[in-house]
Amino acid sequence: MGDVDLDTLQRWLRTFAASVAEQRDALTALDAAIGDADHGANMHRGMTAVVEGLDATPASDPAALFKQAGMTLVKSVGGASGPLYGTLFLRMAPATGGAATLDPETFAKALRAGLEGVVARGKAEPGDKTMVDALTPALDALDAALASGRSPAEALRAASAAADEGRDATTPMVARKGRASYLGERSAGHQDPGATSAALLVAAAATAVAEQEGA
Amino acid sequence: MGDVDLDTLQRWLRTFAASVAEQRDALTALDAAIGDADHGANMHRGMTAVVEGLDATPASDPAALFKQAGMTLVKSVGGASGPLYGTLFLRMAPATGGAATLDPETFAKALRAGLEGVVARGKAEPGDKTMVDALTPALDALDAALASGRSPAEALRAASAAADEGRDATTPMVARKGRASYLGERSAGHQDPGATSAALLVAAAATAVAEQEGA
Amino acid sequence: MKKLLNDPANLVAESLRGVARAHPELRIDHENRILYRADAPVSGKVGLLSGGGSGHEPAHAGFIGPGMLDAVCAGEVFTSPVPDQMAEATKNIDGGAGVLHLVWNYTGDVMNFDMAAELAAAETDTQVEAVVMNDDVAVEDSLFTAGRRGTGAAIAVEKIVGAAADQGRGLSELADLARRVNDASRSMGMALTSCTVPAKGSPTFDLPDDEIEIGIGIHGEPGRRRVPLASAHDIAEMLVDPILADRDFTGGEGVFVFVNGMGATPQLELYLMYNEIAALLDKAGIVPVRTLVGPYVTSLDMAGCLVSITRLDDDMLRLWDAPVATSALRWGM
Amino acid sequence: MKKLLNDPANLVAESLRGVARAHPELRIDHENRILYRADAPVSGKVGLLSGGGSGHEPAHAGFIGPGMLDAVCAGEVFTSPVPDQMAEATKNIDGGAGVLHLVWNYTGDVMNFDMAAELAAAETDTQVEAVVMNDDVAVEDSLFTAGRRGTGAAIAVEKIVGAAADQGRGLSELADLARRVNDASRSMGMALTSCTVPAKGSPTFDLPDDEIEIGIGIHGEPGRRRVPLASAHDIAEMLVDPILADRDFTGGEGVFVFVNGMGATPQLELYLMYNEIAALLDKAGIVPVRTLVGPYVTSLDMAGCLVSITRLDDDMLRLWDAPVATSALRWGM
Ligand SMILES: Nc1ncnc2c1ncn2[C@@H]1O[C@H](COP(=O)(O)OP(=O)(O)O)[C@@H](O)[C@H]1O
Ligand SMILES: Nc1ncnc2c1ncn2[C@@H]1O[C@H](COP(=O)(O)OP(=O)(O)O)[C@@H](O)[C@H]1O
Ligand SMILES: [Mg+2]
Ligand SMILES: [Mg+2]
Ligand SMILES: [Mg+2]
Ligand SMILES: [Mg+2]
Repeated sequence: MGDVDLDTLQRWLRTFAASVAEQRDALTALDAAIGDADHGANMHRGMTAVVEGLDATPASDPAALFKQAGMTLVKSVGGASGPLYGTLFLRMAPATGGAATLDPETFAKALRAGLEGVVARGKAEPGDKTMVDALTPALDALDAALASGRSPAEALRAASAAADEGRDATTPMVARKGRASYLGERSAGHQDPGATSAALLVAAAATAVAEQEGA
Repeated sequence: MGDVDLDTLQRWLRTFAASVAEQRDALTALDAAIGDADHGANMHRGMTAVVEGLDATPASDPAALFKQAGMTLVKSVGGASGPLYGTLFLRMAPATGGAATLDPETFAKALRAGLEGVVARGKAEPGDKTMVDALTPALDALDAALASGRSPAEALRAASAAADEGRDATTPMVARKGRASYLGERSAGHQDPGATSAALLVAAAATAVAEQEGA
Repeated sequence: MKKLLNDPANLVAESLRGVARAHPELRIDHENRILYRADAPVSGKVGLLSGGGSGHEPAHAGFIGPGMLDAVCAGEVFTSPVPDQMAEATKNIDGGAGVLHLVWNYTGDVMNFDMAAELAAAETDTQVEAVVMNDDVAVEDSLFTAGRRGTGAAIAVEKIVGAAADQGRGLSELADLARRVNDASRSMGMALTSCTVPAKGSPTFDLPDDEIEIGIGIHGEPGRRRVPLASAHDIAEMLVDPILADRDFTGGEGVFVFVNGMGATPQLELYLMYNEIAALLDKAGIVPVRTLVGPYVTSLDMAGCLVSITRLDDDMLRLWDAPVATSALRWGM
Repeated sequence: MKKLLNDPANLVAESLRGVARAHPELRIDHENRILYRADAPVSGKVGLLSGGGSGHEPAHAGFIGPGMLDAVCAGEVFTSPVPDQMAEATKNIDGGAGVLHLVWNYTGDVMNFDMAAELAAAETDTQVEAVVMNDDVAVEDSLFTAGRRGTGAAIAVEKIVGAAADQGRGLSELADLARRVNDASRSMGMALTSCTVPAKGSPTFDLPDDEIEIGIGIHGEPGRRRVPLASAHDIAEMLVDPILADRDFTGGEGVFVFVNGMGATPQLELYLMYNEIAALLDKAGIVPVRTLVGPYVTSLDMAGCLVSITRLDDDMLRLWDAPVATSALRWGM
């Protein structure tokens, strides 16, 4: 049960980019219902730029990779998701401590720092019907699984399942943050687009790490 | 076989107003196809005003009646049909020679003067796909029927049939006057709205005069 | 039909009430539906009168004010106003130097303005001249029809002649100038969708989702032909090519380009269209020196655009730049 | 979807090219999508920066110029611009007196402007203040949400603060003024139809022919509630009542009333709406002293309107009347 290596982290981002591309219209459709119909386009624009960045200038270590991804997202997305996803990665960078590969606990700690960045930036609490509602249970599950000795791949699979549950749990919620909050009670009954893309992010990590373990 | 009296002429206008009200949407639909979708509203506005004028200040003789109707149409309709229908009635007024009732030939002569006014104002020739294409055959038929000794009611029935035929004949025509001319060849295949309202005008005369004869 | 209105029959009257409340710089005769600049008649100045059907806002009332029109007659939606209105307005804007009627070439408008001129001649000694604006190249065999429609050129004519009137030029000189600006202008429009006339309550024409109308006018009438939906680049060609084929626009001081929104088309798209149009003009060696992009001569809620190009001589260019103060066009004061 | 465009992905970029061609009085940084008044930075003057997603034209670029904004950052359609753009613009409009960010209150805009201010603070010694505009009364429990949206009040804030900046007032005084104008403003909007975001290609929401959305924002998002289609009179009440319930608008120098078209609604209807609105204000003893009616803060091709009311004190009124020269608002120069 080794460290998560740079290649895997890059594959994480590429996998995320691919699922965003695939789910682009679905994400936009979710945002049309309770927002302004751009979440798919936003995430797709951002992750396309991130992948282009990876192709052009491969990062030298995880911190550089996260910083590059975060800066690219901040620079290219805009809207709410740009600063939030951007901050998530920007905050992960220092949390790696400059390591060349990330042991599972460090990876989880970095993700947690990222989530804290999202919360600091967006002030959302669990239950506000945002990406935080997918990320929080995911990172809790990750920590718990690692603590109970599961492999990184297993732990991330648990995290991904928790993210999916968290995402699904946003449906009945009344939004209190972001654009959906303007709808008041009418926001209930719709799945949150940001929680949906966040679940894709966790799923992509599970896939990438499983590939490394499998290899 | 008496003269057409003032009452009958008033009934003519009221009958015309009633059929315009009934056919309003149909006239507008015809105008939508090759024009700007207002002919029904235009004619309805005008004839409503004419009837209100009759109610408020009944005319003293046919000339006054026609003048009042013509002025009201010019004042209240606008567009192409306002000046044209207005001119038709305005030109009928002097052609009555101030008579208190109109013998059939004078009525026909007045209508002919009206048509000449329409042509002088609008410069349309037969075949241009306008109201002239209903009015010209109608007045020719009227003259011919009167010349062959038919009663005013019979003659106007013939005129009305000819107006209907003239109206129908506008369908294949390519418009060369009015708004429909902008469509070029695309105007073919649609019945002209003004020819349609003009046929209603002639039909209303036939009805009103038949009522007088029947009475 | 979804519109902000009470009874379609009162739309124009109620809207004019709103204009009156919002624009104290106008004087409005509600009975006759005439809008005047508040200080009309301007003594010694030729009075400029235009007007037409409603539904083209900000045309026509948006062009009343110093440096442009003195009065406008408002008709029903898409229906020319009537001679009485025009004659009354003519009387009230005659500052002693006569009145120029700037008439958009539509059968109804021309006939009603003709009758108004006859009325004015019979009732007053106001000198009246009329210039008919007919810039629309979509009407091809214009000699055997009602002629070309007046569309976008009116902006250039009314602005330029308005400035010249302010300078104190005389009636026949202004009429001449109006004719020259009109002659120097050509326009062509297209629709993505039909408009809905409130009194009718449904779209004037049906247009499938993958087709557009080329060569439309400004009254929701169908165009000259229907073609498949195309890119902005191709649509720009369909509009600009016939304009350039019809007249030489090189030389002089360059051209004024007007990209008019038909009502429902966002400015984002209009500027993108202007980018395509300007590229085509570049290629043809034509130099845009003044531009106007926006919804100025609308056709209710129609989506689409109309391109109008005017070749400017130095007099016209100076007059275009002269101060104007209307609700739709305003600079220099 | 029927729109005048080539590839939706290039819409904003291509439209900015058109803006550049049409407006030589602007300087455009196409790479960063920043529009500047050509003479920025104005030495000694506080620089005013705003911006937001595209699709609201003429907002925001239509408000750049003497007497109003110094620069605007353009985002993708309905998507806030990014911090780099804002930081770059901030640097380039600092005439030595600092820069005021006028931020429309949306989560994305606020966060991006926050990050821009952090960037600017890290990279330059430009003094930056930010004021968030949040006038939309449709958001009721604004303390427990993202807060009220910035909608129509921006026009009053940007115009008034723009004039004050021209007078040479300082950064914190201007920030204060901006907050006061914002506090003095309330808005409420409604939609007859959804808009269509080009990248999505179909309407953001479905609205049956006999229903309307009340309490919408300017991004095509659905509103607070859906009600049956109503008369202009009743709709005016649905918009004005919550505005008046939220704040006292009597006294002072009277109010500025802004009737904004959402994009596809003809001005004929907007003026009719204003007639209804003004009647309601009359009844409430509120006196409109300035009005603006037209499509200024649009939501692409959405049909509907937004009403915004600002209570003016004498300073604000004088500043509103001061000269301004932008493509969308222009008077006095
Ligand atoms: N304050 C916030 N904190 C955390 N997440 C947020 C916040 N505001 C919005 N979001 C997330 O952002 C998503 C919307 O992103 P996007 O549509 O790209 O941006 P915008 O709302 O600016 O159009 C929402 O579904 C939600 O999950
Ligand atoms: N020059 C003309 N001469 C005779 N009739 C004409 C002429 N131009 C138009 N018309 C008639 O007017 C009708 C249209 O009237 P209407 O729709 O009320 O006016 P507008 O075309 O101004 O909207 C046409 O159908 C045609 O019959
Ligand atoms: Mg969104
Ligand atoms: Mg018509
Ligand atoms: Mg008409
Ligand atoms: Mg957005």
